[in-house]
Amino acid sequence: MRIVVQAEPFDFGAEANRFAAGHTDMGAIVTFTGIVRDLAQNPLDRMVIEYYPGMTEKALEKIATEAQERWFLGDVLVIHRHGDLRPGDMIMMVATAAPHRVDAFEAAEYLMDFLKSRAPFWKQEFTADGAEWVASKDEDEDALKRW
Amino acid sequence: MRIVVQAEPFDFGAEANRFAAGHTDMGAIVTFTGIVRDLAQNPLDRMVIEYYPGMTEKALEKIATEAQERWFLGDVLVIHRHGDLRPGDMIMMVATAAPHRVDAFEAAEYLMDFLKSRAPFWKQEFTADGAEWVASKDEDEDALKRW
Amino acid sequence: MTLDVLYFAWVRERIGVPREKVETSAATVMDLVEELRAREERYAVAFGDLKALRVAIDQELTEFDASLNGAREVAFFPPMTGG
Amino acid sequence: MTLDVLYFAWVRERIGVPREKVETSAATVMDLVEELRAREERYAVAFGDLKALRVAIDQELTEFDASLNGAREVAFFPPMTGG
Repeated sequence: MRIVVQAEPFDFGAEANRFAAGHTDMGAIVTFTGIVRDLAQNPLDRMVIEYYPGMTEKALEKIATEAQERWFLGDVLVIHRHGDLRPGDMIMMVATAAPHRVDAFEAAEYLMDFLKSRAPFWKQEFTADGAEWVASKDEDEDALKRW
Repeated sequence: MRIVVQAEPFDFGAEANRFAAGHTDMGAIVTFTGIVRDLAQNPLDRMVIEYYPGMTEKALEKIATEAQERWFLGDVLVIHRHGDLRPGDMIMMVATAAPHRVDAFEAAEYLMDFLKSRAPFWKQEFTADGAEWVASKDEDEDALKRW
Repeated sequence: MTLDVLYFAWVRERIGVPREKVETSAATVMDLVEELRAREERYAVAFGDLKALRVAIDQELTEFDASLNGAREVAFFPPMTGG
Repeated sequence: MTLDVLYFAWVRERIGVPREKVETSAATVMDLVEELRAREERYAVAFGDLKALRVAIDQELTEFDASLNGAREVAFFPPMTGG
Protein backbone atom coordinates (compact mmCIF):
# COMPACT_ATOMS: atom_id res chain seq x y z
CA MET A 1 0.00 0.00 0.00
CA ARG A 2 1.27 3.44 -0.89
CA ILE A 3 -0.51 6.65 0.17
CA VAL A 4 0.86 9.99 -0.99
CA VAL A 5 -0.48 13.50 -0.35
CA GLN A 6 1.61 16.09 -2.14
CA ALA A 7 1.49 19.55 -3.70
CA GLU A 8 3.67 18.54 -6.66
CA PRO A 9 2.25 17.16 -9.91
CA PHE A 10 2.62 13.41 -10.42
CA ASP A 11 3.18 11.48 -13.64
CA PHE A 12 0.06 9.32 -14.01
CA GLY A 13 1.58 7.05 -16.65
CA ALA A 14 4.84 6.54 -14.79
CA GLU A 15 2.97 5.81 -11.54
CA ALA A 16 0.63 3.42 -13.36
CA ASN A 17 3.56 1.56 -14.92
CA ARG A 18 5.45 1.41 -11.63
CA PHE A 19 2.34 0.12 -9.86
CA ALA A 20 1.65 -2.54 -12.51
CA ALA A 21 5.25 -3.76 -12.70
CA GLY A 22 6.24 -6.89 -10.87
CA HIS A 23 2.74 -8.15 -10.08
CA THR A 24 2.94 -11.41 -12.03
CA ASP A 25 0.40 -12.99 -9.65
CA MET A 26 -2.10 -10.14 -10.18
CA GLY A 27 -4.01 -10.33 -13.47
CA ALA A 28 -6.00 -7.11 -13.16
CA ILE A 29 -4.98 -3.49 -12.62
CA VAL A 30 -7.58 -0.72 -12.40
CA THR A 31 -6.72 2.97 -12.18
CA PHE A 32 -8.89 6.00 -11.63
CA THR A 33 -7.63 9.51 -12.30
CA GLY A 34 -9.40 12.76 -11.47
CA ILE A 35 -8.72 15.79 -13.65
CA VAL A 36 -9.57 19.45 -12.99
CA ARG A 37 -12.45 20.23 -15.36
CA ASP A 38 -12.83 23.45 -17.27
CA LEU A 39 -16.48 24.05 -18.07
CA ALA A 40 -17.34 26.24 -21.03
CA GLN A 41 -20.26 27.95 -19.23
CA ASN A 42 -18.00 29.26 -16.42
CA PRO A 43 -14.29 28.99 -17.25
CA LEU A 44 -12.16 27.96 -14.30
CA ASP A 45 -9.06 30.00 -13.60
CA ARG A 46 -7.67 27.69 -10.92
CA MET A 47 -8.58 25.35 -8.10
CA VAL A 48 -7.05 25.25 -4.62
CA ILE A 49 -7.29 22.09 -2.55
CA GLU A 50 -6.97 22.38 1.22
CA TYR A 51 -6.26 19.35 3.38
CA TYR A 52 -5.68 18.42 7.01
CA PRO A 53 -2.04 17.30 7.37
CA GLY A 54 -1.95 14.18 9.50
CA MET A 55 -5.66 13.37 9.42
CA THR A 56 -5.84 13.25 5.60
CA GLU A 57 -3.10 10.62 5.33
CA LYS A 58 -4.66 8.62 8.18
CA ALA A 59 -8.09 8.74 6.57
CA LEU A 60 -6.71 7.55 3.22
CA GLU A 61 -4.81 4.72 4.91
CA LYS A 62 -7.97 3.66 6.72
CA ILE A 63 -10.00 3.63 3.50
CA ALA A 64 -7.28 1.65 1.68
CA THR A 65 -6.96 -0.81 4.56
CA GLU A 66 -10.71 -1.37 4.55
CA ALA A 67 -10.58 -2.05 0.81
CA GLN A 68 -7.81 -4.59 1.37
CA GLU A 69 -9.87 -6.33 4.04
CA ARG A 70 -12.91 -6.43 1.81
CA TRP A 71 -11.39 -7.60 -1.47
CA PHE A 72 -8.49 -9.86 -2.38
CA LEU A 73 -6.01 -7.22 -3.50
CA GLY A 74 -2.32 -7.40 -4.23
CA ASP A 75 -1.68 -3.70 -3.83
CA VAL A 76 -3.32 -0.29 -3.49
CA LEU A 77 -2.01 3.13 -4.47
CA VAL A 78 -3.53 6.52 -3.64
CA ILE A 79 -1.97 9.81 -4.73
CA HIS A 80 -3.81 13.06 -4.00
CA ARG A 81 -2.58 16.57 -4.62
CA HIS A 82 -3.24 19.66 -2.53
CA GLY A 83 -2.60 23.33 -3.24
CA ASP A 84 -2.90 25.11 -6.58
CA LEU A 85 -4.21 23.31 -9.66
CA ARG A 86 -5.17 24.43 -13.16
CA PRO A 87 -7.73 23.01 -15.62
CA GLY A 88 -6.42 19.78 -17.12
CA ASP A 89 -4.18 19.07 -14.11
CA MET A 90 -4.50 15.69 -12.49
CA ILE A 91 -5.91 15.98 -8.98
CA MET A 92 -5.49 12.44 -7.81
CA MET A 93 -5.26 8.80 -8.80
CA VAL A 94 -6.01 5.46 -7.21
CA ALA A 95 -4.81 2.09 -8.48
CA THR A 96 -5.74 -1.43 -7.43
CA ALA A 97 -4.14 -4.75 -8.33
CA ALA A 98 -6.05 -8.01 -7.91
CA PRO A 99 -6.03 -11.55 -9.28
CA HIS A 100 -9.49 -10.93 -10.80
CA ARG A 101 -11.03 -7.94 -12.52
CA VAL A 102 -14.18 -7.70 -10.42
CA ASP A 103 -12.13 -7.20 -7.24
CA ALA A 104 -9.88 -4.61 -8.86
CA PHE A 105 -12.90 -2.65 -10.18
CA GLU A 106 -14.98 -2.82 -7.01
CA ALA A 107 -12.07 -1.88 -4.77
CA ALA A 108 -11.21 1.12 -6.96
CA GLU A 109 -14.82 2.31 -6.88
CA TYR A 110 -14.95 1.83 -3.11
CA LEU A 111 -11.74 3.85 -2.68
CA MET A 112 -13.16 6.64 -4.82
CA ASP A 113 -16.54 6.72 -3.09
CA PHE A 114 -14.96 7.02 0.36
CA LEU A 115 -12.18 9.32 -0.77
CA LYS A 116 -14.82 11.72 -2.16
CA SER A 117 -16.60 12.33 1.10
CA ARG A 118 -14.55 10.79 3.94
CA ALA A 119 -11.03 12.04 3.23
CA PRO A 120 -10.38 15.59 4.46
CA PHE A 121 -9.92 17.59 1.26
CA TRP A 122 -11.77 20.76 0.38
CA LYS A 123 -11.83 22.25 -3.10
CA GLN A 124 -12.10 25.94 -3.83
CA GLU A 125 -12.73 27.12 -7.39
CA PHE A 126 -11.63 30.49 -8.77
CA THR A 127 -13.56 31.83 -11.74
CA ALA A 128 -14.37 35.28 -13.12
CA ASP A 129 -17.18 35.33 -10.54
CA GLY A 130 -14.70 34.98 -7.66
CA ALA A 131 -13.80 32.17 -5.27
CA GLU A 132 -16.24 29.47 -4.28
CA TRP A 133 -15.92 26.39 -2.06
CA VAL A 134 -17.15 23.33 -3.91
CA ALA A 135 -20.32 22.03 -2.25
CA SER A 136 -20.55 18.37 -1.35
CA LYS A 137 -23.06 16.41 -3.39
CA ASP A 138 -25.90 14.32 -1.99
CA GLU A 139 -25.09 11.71 -4.63
CA ASP A 140 -21.58 11.32 -3.19
CA GLU A 141 -23.03 10.67 0.26
CA ASP A 142 -25.57 8.28 -1.26
CA ALA A 143 -22.78 6.42 -3.07
CA LEU A 144 -21.47 5.18 0.29
CA LYS A 145 -24.70 3.30 0.98
CA ARG A 146 -24.01 0.60 -1.56
CA TRP A 147 -20.97 -0.68 0.36
CA MET B 1 -12.39 6.05 -30.06
CA ARG B 2 -9.21 4.11 -30.71
CA ILE B 3 -9.14 0.32 -31.18
CA VAL B 4 -5.82 -1.43 -31.62
CA VAL B 5 -5.07 -5.16 -32.04
CA GLN B 6 -1.35 -5.77 -32.24
CA ALA B 7 1.35 -8.35 -31.57
CA GLU B 8 3.79 -5.76 -30.20
CA PRO B 9 3.95 -4.81 -26.53
CA PHE B 10 2.42 -1.44 -25.62
CA ASP B 11 3.50 1.05 -22.98
CA PHE B 12 0.58 1.16 -20.54
CA GLY B 13 1.76 4.36 -18.81
CA ALA B 14 2.48 6.19 -22.05
CA GLU B 15 -0.90 5.14 -23.47
CA ALA B 16 -2.67 6.15 -20.26
CA ASN B 17 -1.00 9.56 -20.29
CA ARG B 18 -1.74 10.12 -23.95
CA PHE B 19 -5.37 9.12 -23.41
CA ALA B 20 -5.78 11.41 -20.39
CA ALA B 21 -4.10 14.42 -22.02
CA GLY B 22 -6.22 17.16 -23.46
CA HIS B 23 -9.53 16.14 -21.89
CA THR B 24 -10.11 19.27 -19.80
CA ASP B 25 -13.87 18.69 -20.00
CA MET B 26 -13.57 15.09 -18.74
CA GLY B 27 -13.04 14.82 -14.98
CA ALA B 28 -12.67 11.06 -14.74
CA ILE B 29 -10.36 8.57 -16.44
CA VAL B 30 -10.59 4.83 -15.70
CA THR B 31 -8.15 2.27 -17.04
CA PHE B 32 -8.13 -1.51 -16.83
CA THR B 33 -5.06 -3.54 -17.66
CA GLY B 34 -4.84 -7.32 -17.93
CA ILE B 35 -1.54 -8.98 -17.13
CA VAL B 36 -0.42 -12.56 -17.85
CA ARG B 37 -0.46 -14.31 -14.48
CA ASP B 38 2.11 -16.77 -13.32
CA LEU B 39 0.64 -19.11 -10.74
CA ALA B 40 2.95 -20.79 -8.27
CA GLN B 41 1.09 -24.12 -8.44
CA ASN B 42 1.63 -24.47 -12.19
CA PRO B 43 4.27 -22.08 -13.54
CA LEU B 44 3.39 -20.64 -16.92
CA ASP B 45 6.03 -20.73 -19.60
CA ARG B 46 4.16 -18.62 -22.13
CA MET B 47 0.73 -17.74 -23.47
CA VAL B 48 -0.32 -17.50 -27.09
CA ILE B 49 -3.35 -15.44 -28.05
CA GLU B 50 -5.10 -16.25 -31.32
CA TYR B 51 -7.53 -13.81 -32.91
CA TYR B 52 -9.71 -13.40 -35.99
CA PRO B 53 -8.26 -10.59 -38.10
CA GLY B 54 -11.10 -8.40 -39.27
CA MET B 55 -13.80 -9.75 -36.99
CA THR B 56 -11.86 -9.02 -33.80
CA GLU B 57 -11.45 -5.32 -34.63
CA LYS B 58 -15.10 -5.09 -35.68
CA ALA B 59 -16.29 -6.76 -32.49
CA LEU B 60 -14.20 -4.39 -30.34
CA GLU B 61 -15.53 -1.37 -32.23
CA LYS B 62 -19.07 -2.58 -31.74
CA ILE B 63 -18.56 -3.04 -27.99
CA ALA B 64 -16.94 0.40 -27.68
CA THR B 65 -19.70 2.05 -29.73
CA GLU B 66 -22.34 0.45 -27.52
CA ALA B 67 -20.53 1.79 -24.43
CA GLN B 68 -20.52 5.26 -25.95
CA GLU B 69 -24.25 5.04 -26.65
CA ARG B 70 -24.96 3.90 -23.13
CA TRP B 71 -22.83 6.30 -21.09
CA PHE B 72 -21.75 9.90 -21.55
CA LEU B 73 -18.13 9.33 -22.53
CA GLY B 74 -15.53 11.63 -23.96
CA ASP B 75 -13.34 8.90 -25.33
CA VAL B 76 -12.67 5.14 -25.33
CA LEU B 77 -9.41 3.27 -25.92
CA VAL B 78 -8.97 -0.50 -26.38
CA ILE B 79 -5.58 -2.12 -26.98
CA HIS B 80 -5.36 -5.92 -27.16
CA ARG B 81 -2.31 -7.98 -28.00
CA HIS B 82 -2.18 -11.27 -29.87
CA GLY B 83 0.64 -13.75 -30.35
CA ASP B 84 3.27 -14.73 -27.80
CA LEU B 85 3.18 -13.40 -24.25
CA ARG B 86 5.15 -14.16 -21.09
CA PRO B 87 4.14 -13.95 -17.42
CA GLY B 88 4.03 -10.32 -16.34
CA ASP B 89 3.35 -9.08 -19.89
CA MET B 90 0.38 -6.82 -20.39
CA ILE B 91 -2.29 -8.51 -22.52
CA MET B 92 -4.61 -5.59 -23.02
CA MET B 93 -5.93 -2.33 -21.68
CA VAL B 94 -9.10 -0.32 -21.91
CA ALA B 95 -9.51 3.32 -20.92
CA THR B 96 -12.61 5.49 -20.59
CA ALA B 97 -12.92 9.25 -20.13
CA ALA B 98 -16.13 10.77 -18.78
CA PRO B 99 -17.28 13.92 -17.02
CA HIS B 100 -18.26 11.83 -13.97
CA ARG B 101 -16.62 8.87 -12.28
CA VAL B 102 -19.64 6.55 -12.28
CA ASP B 103 -19.86 6.66 -16.09
CA ALA B 104 -16.13 6.09 -16.52
CA PHE B 105 -16.20 3.09 -14.14
CA GLU B 106 -19.36 1.48 -15.51
CA ALA B 107 -18.28 1.89 -19.13
CA ALA B 108 -14.87 0.33 -18.39
CA GLU B 109 -16.53 -2.65 -16.66
CA TYR B 110 -18.96 -3.03 -19.54
CA LEU B 111 -16.10 -3.01 -22.06
CA MET B 112 -14.25 -5.65 -20.06
CA ASP B 113 -17.28 -7.88 -19.59
CA PHE B 114 -18.05 -7.94 -23.30
CA LEU B 115 -14.42 -8.07 -24.38
CA LYS B 116 -13.97 -11.20 -22.23
CA SER B 117 -16.56 -13.29 -23.99
CA ARG B 118 -17.71 -11.46 -27.13
CA ALA B 119 -14.43 -10.42 -28.76
CA PRO B 120 -12.75 -13.19 -30.78
CA PHE B 121 -9.60 -13.96 -28.81
CA TRP B 122 -8.51 -17.38 -27.65
CA LYS B 123 -5.78 -17.96 -25.09
CA GLN B 124 -3.53 -20.99 -25.04
CA GLU B 125 -1.28 -21.59 -22.03
CA PHE B 126 2.02 -23.47 -22.16
CA THR B 127 3.22 -25.06 -18.93
CA ALA B 128 5.40 -28.04 -18.01
CA ASP B 129 2.21 -30.11 -18.53
CA GLY B 130 1.96 -29.01 -22.17
CA ALA B 131 -0.35 -26.71 -24.09
CA GLU B 132 -3.91 -26.03 -23.02
CA TRP B 133 -6.63 -23.78 -24.41
CA VAL B 134 -8.05 -21.60 -21.65
CA ALA B 135 -11.67 -22.58 -20.98
CA SER B 136 -14.33 -19.90 -20.90
CA LYS B 137 -15.84 -19.29 -17.49
CA ASP B 138 -19.52 -19.40 -16.66
CA GLU B 139 -18.98 -16.34 -14.50
CA ASP B 140 -17.83 -14.37 -17.56
CA GLU B 141 -21.01 -15.30 -19.40
CA ASP B 142 -23.05 -14.46 -16.29
CA ALA B 143 -21.32 -11.07 -16.05
CA LEU B 144 -23.08 -9.98 -19.26
CA LYS B 145 -26.50 -10.36 -17.68
CA ARG B 146 -26.13 -7.28 -15.52
CA TRP B 147 -26.02 -4.92 -18.51
CA MET C 1 -22.01 -21.66 -53.47
CA THR C 2 -18.39 -21.52 -52.34
CA LEU C 3 -17.81 -20.53 -48.71
CA ASP C 4 -14.61 -19.56 -46.95
CA VAL C 5 -14.74 -21.64 -43.80
CA LEU C 6 -12.44 -20.60 -40.95
CA TYR C 7 -11.47 -22.48 -37.79
CA PHE C 8 -9.87 -21.06 -34.66
CA ALA C 9 -8.18 -22.37 -31.50
CA TRP C 10 -8.82 -26.08 -30.80
CA VAL C 11 -11.34 -26.30 -33.64
CA ARG C 12 -8.52 -25.35 -36.01
CA GLU C 13 -6.23 -27.89 -34.34
CA ARG C 14 -8.76 -30.72 -34.63
CA ILE C 15 -9.61 -29.98 -38.25
CA GLY C 16 -5.97 -29.39 -39.09
CA VAL C 17 -6.30 -26.28 -41.25
CA PRO C 18 -7.04 -22.63 -40.37
CA ARG C 19 -9.31 -22.13 -43.39
CA GLU C 20 -10.59 -23.84 -46.49
CA LYS C 21 -12.98 -23.34 -49.38
CA VAL C 22 -16.13 -25.42 -49.11
CA GLU C 23 -18.48 -26.00 -52.02
CA THR C 24 -21.93 -26.49 -50.53
CA SER C 25 -25.62 -26.01 -51.00
CA ALA C 26 -26.32 -25.99 -47.24
CA ALA C 27 -29.22 -23.72 -46.30
CA THR C 28 -28.18 -23.14 -42.68
CA VAL C 29 -25.06 -23.34 -40.54
CA MET C 30 -26.42 -26.57 -39.10
CA ASP C 31 -26.72 -28.08 -42.60
CA LEU C 32 -23.10 -27.12 -43.26
CA VAL C 33 -22.02 -28.72 -39.98
CA GLU C 34 -23.81 -31.94 -40.93
CA GLU C 35 -22.09 -31.97 -44.33
CA LEU C 36 -18.68 -31.48 -42.75
CA ARG C 37 -19.33 -34.09 -40.05
CA ALA C 38 -20.16 -36.62 -42.77
CA ARG C 39 -16.92 -35.90 -44.63
CA GLU C 40 -14.21 -37.16 -42.30
CA GLU C 41 -13.61 -38.21 -38.73
CA ARG C 42 -11.66 -35.03 -37.86
CA TYR C 43 -14.75 -32.92 -38.62
CA ALA C 44 -16.98 -35.23 -36.62
CA VAL C 45 -14.58 -34.84 -33.67
CA ALA C 46 -14.31 -31.05 -34.00
CA PHE C 47 -18.09 -30.66 -34.26
CA GLY C 48 -18.83 -33.29 -31.62
CA ASP C 49 -20.37 -30.92 -29.08
CA LEU C 50 -21.98 -27.85 -30.61
CA LYS C 51 -22.65 -26.35 -27.17
CA ALA C 52 -18.86 -25.90 -26.92
CA LEU C 53 -18.77 -24.05 -30.25
CA ARG C 54 -19.60 -20.60 -31.55
CA VAL C 55 -20.22 -19.58 -35.15
CA ALA C 56 -19.88 -16.34 -37.08
CA ILE C 57 -21.22 -15.56 -40.55
CA ASP C 58 -19.29 -12.82 -42.36
CA GLN C 59 -17.60 -11.87 -39.09
CA GLU C 60 -20.81 -11.46 -37.07
CA LEU C 61 -21.64 -13.85 -34.24
CA THR C 62 -24.75 -15.85 -35.02
CA GLU C 63 -26.60 -19.08 -34.15
CA PHE C 64 -26.38 -22.56 -35.67
CA ASP C 65 -29.86 -22.26 -37.17
CA ALA C 66 -28.90 -19.12 -39.08
CA SER C 67 -29.39 -19.04 -42.86
CA LEU C 68 -26.33 -19.13 -45.11
CA ASN C 69 -28.16 -17.15 -47.77
CA GLY C 70 -25.67 -14.60 -49.11
CA ALA C 71 -22.91 -15.76 -46.77
CA ARG C 72 -19.29 -15.68 -47.94
CA GLU C 73 -17.33 -16.50 -44.80
CA VAL C 74 -18.29 -18.84 -41.97
CA ALA C 75 -16.10 -19.28 -38.87
CA PHE C 76 -16.22 -21.91 -36.14
CA PHE C 77 -14.46 -21.48 -32.81
CA PRO C 78 -14.74 -22.17 -29.08
CA PRO C 79 -16.15 -19.56 -26.66
CA MET C 80 -13.90 -16.52 -26.61
CA THR C 81 -11.41 -15.96 -23.83
CA GLY C 82 -10.12 -12.44 -24.33
CA GLY C 83 -9.18 -9.76 -21.84
CA MET D 1 -8.04 21.65 29.62
CA THR D 2 -6.36 23.28 26.64
CA LEU D 3 -7.46 22.12 23.20
CA ASP D 4 -5.94 22.76 19.80
CA VAL D 5 -8.93 23.80 17.73
CA LEU D 6 -8.52 23.70 13.94
CA TYR D 7 -10.71 25.16 11.21
CA PHE D 8 -10.70 24.32 7.51
CA ALA D 9 -12.14 25.73 4.28
CA TRP D 10 -14.95 28.26 4.79
CA VAL D 11 -15.05 27.60 8.53
CA ARG D 12 -11.44 28.81 8.68
CA GLU D 13 -12.34 31.84 6.55
CA ARG D 14 -15.30 32.80 8.73
CA ILE D 15 -13.40 32.41 11.98
CA GLY D 16 -10.33 34.10 10.52
CA VAL D 17 -7.63 31.75 11.86
CA PRO D 18 -6.60 28.21 10.85
CA ARG D 19 -6.04 27.10 14.47
CA GLU D 20 -6.03 28.38 18.01
CA LYS D 21 -5.61 27.17 21.57
CA VAL D 22 -8.87 27.08 23.52
CA GLU D 23 -9.03 26.81 27.30
CA THR D 24 -12.27 25.04 28.10
CA SER D 25 -14.05 22.70 30.48
CA ALA D 26 -16.56 21.63 27.82
CA ALA D 27 -17.66 18.00 28.21
CA THR D 28 -18.73 17.45 24.61
CA VAL D 29 -18.09 18.93 21.17
CA MET D 30 -21.53 20.56 21.41
CA ASP D 31 -20.58 22.25 24.68
CA LEU D 32 -17.42 23.58 23.01
CA VAL D 33 -19.46 24.88 20.06
CA GLU D 34 -21.80 26.69 22.48
CA GLU D 35 -18.84 28.30 24.26
CA LEU D 36 -17.33 29.46 20.98
CA ARG D 37 -20.68 30.76 19.66
CA ALA D 38 -21.06 32.86 22.81
CA ARG D 39 -17.61 34.39 22.38
CA GLU D 40 -17.89 36.45 19.23
CA GLU D 41 -20.14 37.01 16.24
CA ARG D 42 -17.66 35.32 13.82
CA TYR D 43 -18.00 32.02 15.74
CA ALA D 44 -21.78 32.34 15.84
CA VAL D 45 -21.72 32.79 12.05
CA ALA D 46 -19.31 29.91 11.42
CA PHE D 47 -21.30 27.55 13.65
CA GLY D 48 -24.67 28.81 12.44
CA ASP D 49 -25.76 25.56 10.78
CA LEU D 50 -24.22 22.45 12.31
CA LYS D 51 -25.75 20.23 9.62
CA ALA D 52 -23.30 21.91 7.22
CA LEU D 53 -20.35 21.05 9.49
CA ARG D 54 -18.25 18.01 10.32
CA VAL D 55 -16.06 17.51 13.39
CA ALA D 56 -12.99 15.41 14.13
CA ILE D 57 -11.44 14.69 17.54
CA ASP D 58 -7.76 13.84 17.39
CA GLN D 59 -8.01 13.39 13.63
CA GLU D 60 -10.91 10.93 13.71
CA LEU D 61 -14.33 11.91 12.36
CA THR D 62 -16.91 11.96 15.11
CA GLU D 63 -20.31 13.44 16.05
CA PHE D 64 -21.21 16.67 17.83
CA ASP D 65 -22.40 14.81 20.93
CA ALA D 66 -19.00 13.11 21.33
CA SER D 67 -17.15 13.48 24.64
CA LEU D 68 -14.04 15.66 24.78
CA ASN D 69 -12.60 13.52 27.57
CA GLY D 70 -8.90 13.03 26.76
CA ALA D 71 -9.12 15.08 23.54
CA ARG D 72 -6.19 17.20 22.45
CA GLU D 73 -7.17 18.37 18.98
CA VAL D 74 -10.64 19.24 17.68
CA ALA D 75 -11.23 20.22 14.05
CA PHE D 76 -14.29 21.77 12.39
CA PHE D 77 -14.83 21.79 8.66
CA PRO D 78 -17.46 21.51 5.93
CA PRO D 79 -18.26 18.17 4.26
CA MET D 80 -15.23 16.92 2.39
CA THR D 81 -14.94 17.31 -1.38
CA GLY D 82 -11.91 15.23 -2.35
CA GLY D 83 -11.23 13.11 -5.38
